[in-house]
Amino acid sequence: MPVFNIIQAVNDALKLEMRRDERVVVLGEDVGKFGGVFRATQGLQEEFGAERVFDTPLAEQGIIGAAIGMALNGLRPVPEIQFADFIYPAFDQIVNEAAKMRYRSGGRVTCPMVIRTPFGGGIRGGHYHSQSPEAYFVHTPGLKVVAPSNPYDAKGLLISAIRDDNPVIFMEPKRIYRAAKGEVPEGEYTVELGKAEVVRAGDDLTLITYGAMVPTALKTAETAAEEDRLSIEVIDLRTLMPYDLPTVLESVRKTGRAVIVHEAPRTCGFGAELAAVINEKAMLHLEAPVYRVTGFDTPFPYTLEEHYLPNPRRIRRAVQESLSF
Amino acid sequence: MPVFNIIQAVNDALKLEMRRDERVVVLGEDVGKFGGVFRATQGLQEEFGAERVFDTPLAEQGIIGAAIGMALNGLRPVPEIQFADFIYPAFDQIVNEAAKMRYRSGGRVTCPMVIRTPFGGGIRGGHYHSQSPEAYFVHTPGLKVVAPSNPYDAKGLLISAIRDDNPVIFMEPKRIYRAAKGEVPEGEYTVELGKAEVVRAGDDLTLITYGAMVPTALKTAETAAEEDRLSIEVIDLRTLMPYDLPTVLESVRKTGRAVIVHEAPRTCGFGAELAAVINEKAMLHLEAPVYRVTGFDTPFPYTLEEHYLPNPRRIRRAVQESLSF
Amino acid sequence: MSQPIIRILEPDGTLAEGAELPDISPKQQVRLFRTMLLNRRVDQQMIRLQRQGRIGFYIGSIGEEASIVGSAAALADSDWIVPCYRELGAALYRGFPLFDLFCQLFGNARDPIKGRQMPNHYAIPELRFASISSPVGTQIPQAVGMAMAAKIRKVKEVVLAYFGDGATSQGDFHVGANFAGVYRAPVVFLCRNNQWAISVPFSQQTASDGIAVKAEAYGLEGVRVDGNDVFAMLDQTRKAAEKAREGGGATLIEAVTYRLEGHSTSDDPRAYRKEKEVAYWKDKDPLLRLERHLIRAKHWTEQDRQQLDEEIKQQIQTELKRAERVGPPPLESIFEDVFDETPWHLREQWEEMRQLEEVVEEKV
Amino acid sequence: MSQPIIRILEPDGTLAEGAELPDISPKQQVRLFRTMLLNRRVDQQMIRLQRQGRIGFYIGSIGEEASIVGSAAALADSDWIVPCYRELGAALYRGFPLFDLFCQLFGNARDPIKGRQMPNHYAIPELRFASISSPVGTQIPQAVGMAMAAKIRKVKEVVLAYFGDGATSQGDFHVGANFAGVYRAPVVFLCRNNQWAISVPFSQQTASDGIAVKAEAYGLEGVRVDGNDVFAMLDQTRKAAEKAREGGGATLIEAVTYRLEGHSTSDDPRAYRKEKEVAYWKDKDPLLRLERHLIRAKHWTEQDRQQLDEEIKQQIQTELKRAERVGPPPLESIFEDVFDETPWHLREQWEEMRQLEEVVEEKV
Ligand SMILES: Cc1ncc(C[n+]2csc(CCOP(=O)(O)OP(=O)(O)O)c2C)c(N)n1
Ligand SMILES: Cc1ncc(C[n+]2csc(CCOP(=O)(O)OP(=O)(O)O)c2C)c(N)n1
Ligand SMILES: [Mg+2]
Ligand SMILES: [Mg+2]
Repeated sequence: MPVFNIIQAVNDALKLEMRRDERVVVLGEDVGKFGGVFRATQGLQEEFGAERVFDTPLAEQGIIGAAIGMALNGLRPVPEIQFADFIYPAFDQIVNEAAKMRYRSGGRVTCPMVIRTPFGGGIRGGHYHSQSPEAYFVHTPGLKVVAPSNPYDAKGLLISAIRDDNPVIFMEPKRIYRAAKGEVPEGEYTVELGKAEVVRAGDDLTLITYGAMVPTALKTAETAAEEDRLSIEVIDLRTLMPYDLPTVLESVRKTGRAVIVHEAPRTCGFGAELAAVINEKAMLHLEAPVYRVTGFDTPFPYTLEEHYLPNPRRIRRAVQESLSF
Repeated sequence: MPVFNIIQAVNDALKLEMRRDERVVVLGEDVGKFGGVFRATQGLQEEFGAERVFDTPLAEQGIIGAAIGMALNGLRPVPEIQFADFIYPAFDQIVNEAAKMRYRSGGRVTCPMVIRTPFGGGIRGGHYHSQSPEAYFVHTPGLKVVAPSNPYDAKGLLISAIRDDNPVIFMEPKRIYRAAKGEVPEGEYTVELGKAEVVRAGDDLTLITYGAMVPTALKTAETAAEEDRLSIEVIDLRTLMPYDLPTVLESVRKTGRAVIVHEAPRTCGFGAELAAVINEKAMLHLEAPVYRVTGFDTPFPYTLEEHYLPNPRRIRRAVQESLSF
Repeated sequence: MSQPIIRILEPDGTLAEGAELPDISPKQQVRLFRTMLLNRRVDQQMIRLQRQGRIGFYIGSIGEEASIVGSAAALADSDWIVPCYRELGAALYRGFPLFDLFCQLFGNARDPIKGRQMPNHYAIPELRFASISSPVGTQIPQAVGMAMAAKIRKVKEVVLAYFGDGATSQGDFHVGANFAGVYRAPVVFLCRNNQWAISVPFSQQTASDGIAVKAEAYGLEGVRVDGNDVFAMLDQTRKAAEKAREGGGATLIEAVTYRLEGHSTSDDPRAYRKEKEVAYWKDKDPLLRLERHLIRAKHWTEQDRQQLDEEIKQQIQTELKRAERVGPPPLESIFEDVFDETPWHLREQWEEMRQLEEVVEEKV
Repeated sequence: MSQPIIRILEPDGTLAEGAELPDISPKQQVRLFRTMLLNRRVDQQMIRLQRQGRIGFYIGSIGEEASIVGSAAALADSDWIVPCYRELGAALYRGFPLFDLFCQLFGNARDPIKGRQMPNHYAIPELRFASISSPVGTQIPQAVGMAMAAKIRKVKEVVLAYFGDGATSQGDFHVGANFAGVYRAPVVFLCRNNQWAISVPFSQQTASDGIAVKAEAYGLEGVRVDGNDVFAMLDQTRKAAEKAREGGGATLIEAVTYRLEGHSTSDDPRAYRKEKEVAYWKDKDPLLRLERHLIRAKHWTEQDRQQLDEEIKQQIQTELKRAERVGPPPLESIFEDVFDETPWHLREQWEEMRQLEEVVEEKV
């Protein structure tokens, strides 16, 4: 099996789906001839032509507005927003239009599209090349939200997202775009949306995370095992909406302890929902409060980003608090 | 003391602050000669002239973008967004610009402004005249978020917001714009931002809410007292960011039970944060999980809105669940 | 500087000098009038209904019928209509059943969109009439995307996008028009410049000299048309649609017209505009103008008119009766259509509600 | 159709026919050149620094100096400059200290914005130079609002807003320009049309014939200027600024220029454009053009140039050394300036971090 990084996996998924389904088109800033500032669409214009893979003017609200129209008229657009930090000019088109199209039309009009966008920090991108806006979209009924953490899932989830009949926000963990490498089967395969994966089994505590924080959580679990003989289970959610509650509850009921890790600011982040639901549904199994290790409630800093981002040290501290509660 | 409804209280606050501080200007769609579609700015243009109270072209991103510029150049703009449902075209200006201006400039540039907008359902407004987007803003570092529930607070909080040096999202509960009447002192007074109010004392359970759900929560508490001799404490948060954690914790530690009520969809709503924090900080005092009675995770419906919105019956059921846990 | 206003019929129904009628049969001409009158009568009747509290809200197009019906009549049935919220006339021209309309206004169980949206926000995909949204301007880039899709799919569909003068101030208008120019999308932009955006007059909306001049900013053609002249609207929209269909790109049509009534039933225009202005435009009523022409041309008589009035009255009464009898949508419908399949959290929320259902039912 | 390009100096430094120099002293002319050369040298040196990994990122303006310095020189010190991210020349013209710049690029403890943003995103309120943001176009309506505020406060400030050709595609450009027209705001829009938006050529950005023609859509005046001609930029910006100051409203200036280097240090332009095109524009280098004029006019000599090169080199070295020595900002600074006062939840989060601090410190 070839070893791909996440960029290559995304690129492969796009190629395969474009070959399989001529309704799939790719648009966005610099995605055409240049192949995207992260090269995720490299080679697509050569293979599929400028009618199906094209650059757009610099206007996110135009990219998404036009993509919605394409979805309404027989295509399956896969627009790219160059950085998740730049998705907000399209926020109205996403939350008021794409998300509500099916519902507001009584189910008679659908809007199948996948908005690809790199998210998260760790690349010295400061305020505007580091954000993790997933909670905005999870809070918006009508959108699916996906966030892979490795090449295998990135390819399988993107193929599923493109075949899905709902608008999907596909958030790519840019910090590990190239760092995360792994074997990726050739040809088509899908990873089901809405299913989490237990990426490490354990009995003492459950770490719940997604995206670029998965390797960080795993590293923490490993050192905790070596240094303190702790048995930590790590769940990679993979899909944030709809998220895989059964897998989360099963694990937490087993371990009795949960720590949630994400890069986004804490207040009203996705971790808040997970903590609230776990407490609602598994309170009697909890031996400690559900803790959150997250980005701070500040804009994303530049120089000190490594202190802003959750790191093994901060996660370990939360684990300790939970265990010593 | 005169008896005002919320519209009149807001109007009074704007008048007083405009008299007191010539830097205060009001702008928005239909706010000038017409006095606003809800009449909240009625009479302002007559008194202060079209230079300080003016209609704008139909462009929320322009209204907020221009208001930010005004704040950067010596004014204290109070833009109105006609319905909170229409705030999204300005989302980028609000979350990427206004919210981050102070931080990104090392504290050297500030952006004092108050974005007034009516929010919430109950007026048969369907998808686009009923939304409660507060969680988007609470999740965005750098914004204060205020949501009064009565005329006295509306006036005092709006005056505080206008005098505050941070960008404030001031969310007005339009369902009770006219229905909520109360005595409002003449002349200036302030209600401090960040302070909740215990609007009904009780020992058995704490209802935590804000905006138009406060009267609903109170009604529930009253009937629960009459019918079941239940003693329910009701907290009106008034400010959502920064919110008044001490008041919340004190109450929950006392009652051991909490139910959160809001109109916005449940998943990643503000109730998720409250539930998460209460569990983090008061777990050992909890005799039951923190329950949430909220709008459903769907777009806001038209015909069936009274079933979508939390009502005393639904709140009572959650109270029962908590008590019988 | 501002462009001349293209006109074919004078207010008195005579041919404007140098102008000639577009290629349209007497039967077609009558169909235009019948649709416009139906549009007018439905609006008037629904405004009454709202006053009686039988529907919650209504937004009509009295005074703007020619700009809407005339442009819609220029399309092939395979072309798309992407409306704002005031284009009932275009839907009626395509045969939107009054029963469906009324059920939507009541938001009842037979409402094709399941009572989900406010009155006037229907969606008629079977007539290639897009889903109506409230946010002003959002449909514009979507219409362009639909046109881009037609081009990519190599089908010769044209997309007609309606919006108001206020909508041209939105970012969505700008990005939509710019995309249309860059991709030579087969779209026709139809701006109903009815002079007002609720209480904001056109002079406060933009400093440009009309709307049509904005076309050049996008490399598009812009034309200014008398929006109360149904033939001029038909003719110019046909030219724009054919140009688009043949790959000539988009046109921005400014229909100069006027909103004779309030913005909606929630509005009282006397608070912000002069009766004189309204009276001036009443004289330019598009229905009068067309009917004068039809009578002069002997395609139409007083009698035909009385018959038609009666017919429409009956039709409205009958369909209204049927629609008003229908009950509300089932509670479970709240949880449908958020996604193609209902995920666990919505099924759970429905369960919560179902348990209260019987109690709740009586409240409906 | 497209507008003529206004030029005063030909590429060879001679006066364009029929043109005359703006009113500007020899001393001033030399100041323009000194600023442009400083801008060029800083850019070149910082690009090297980035390649050496001493700074994380850099975005320069090589080839566009005349459009930036010439326009900035047209303002009074009391006027506002609202930049995009490529207008270092405007800041240097106003006396932005290299030490502050370098500290910002390092994001160190002496960085005036506390290491909060990426390189090139400084804020210099004391020089009336606005805070720089990454999102393209957001500064445009803000600049208009600043100009509206000046008008409301009855101070005669003018606001100069910079942006690129790509930014004109954003909704923010549209709403900003439209507001400027409606309120006759004292703002000057300066679009550096450098032909590229990263890899997207101007021909794909819009179908309009240049940028200046977009002005009419907003009732504004639009002019097209040779952006590599510092005198033409100075002259046209002066005219626009004075017009704005006197209540004549806004002007959209299109500076026709070219981005000679990559978009930023993250970009490799060879992937999307031809060397021939770059070479064509290298011949039009704005610094050569101005220097040829200065020498011909006897305001400047080869010697002066050697001296200046040496001077700048020293200055950059000295300030760079000083700046590079400074350590990172204190951890606590992460939690400052979110609000005027730090609320409980941020104090709590700082506490969390403080407890780990000493461990963390070594990692810095
Ligand atoms: C984004 C947004 N902002 C505000 C509103 C409230 N609103 C509804 S219609 C309208 C005026 C629209 O004017 P115009 O575009 O000229 O269309 P017209 O109603 O005159 O046909 C406004 C401000 C809205 N629906 N959407
Ligand atoms: C809203 C937004 N979208 C995308 C980007 C990524 N980006 C940064 S600069 C740039 C191109 C800008 O081109 P132009 O406006 O012509 O300015 P130039 O860089 O050529 O001076 C893009 C796409 C961004 N910063 N902001
Ligand atoms: Mg209008
Ligand atoms: Mg450019």
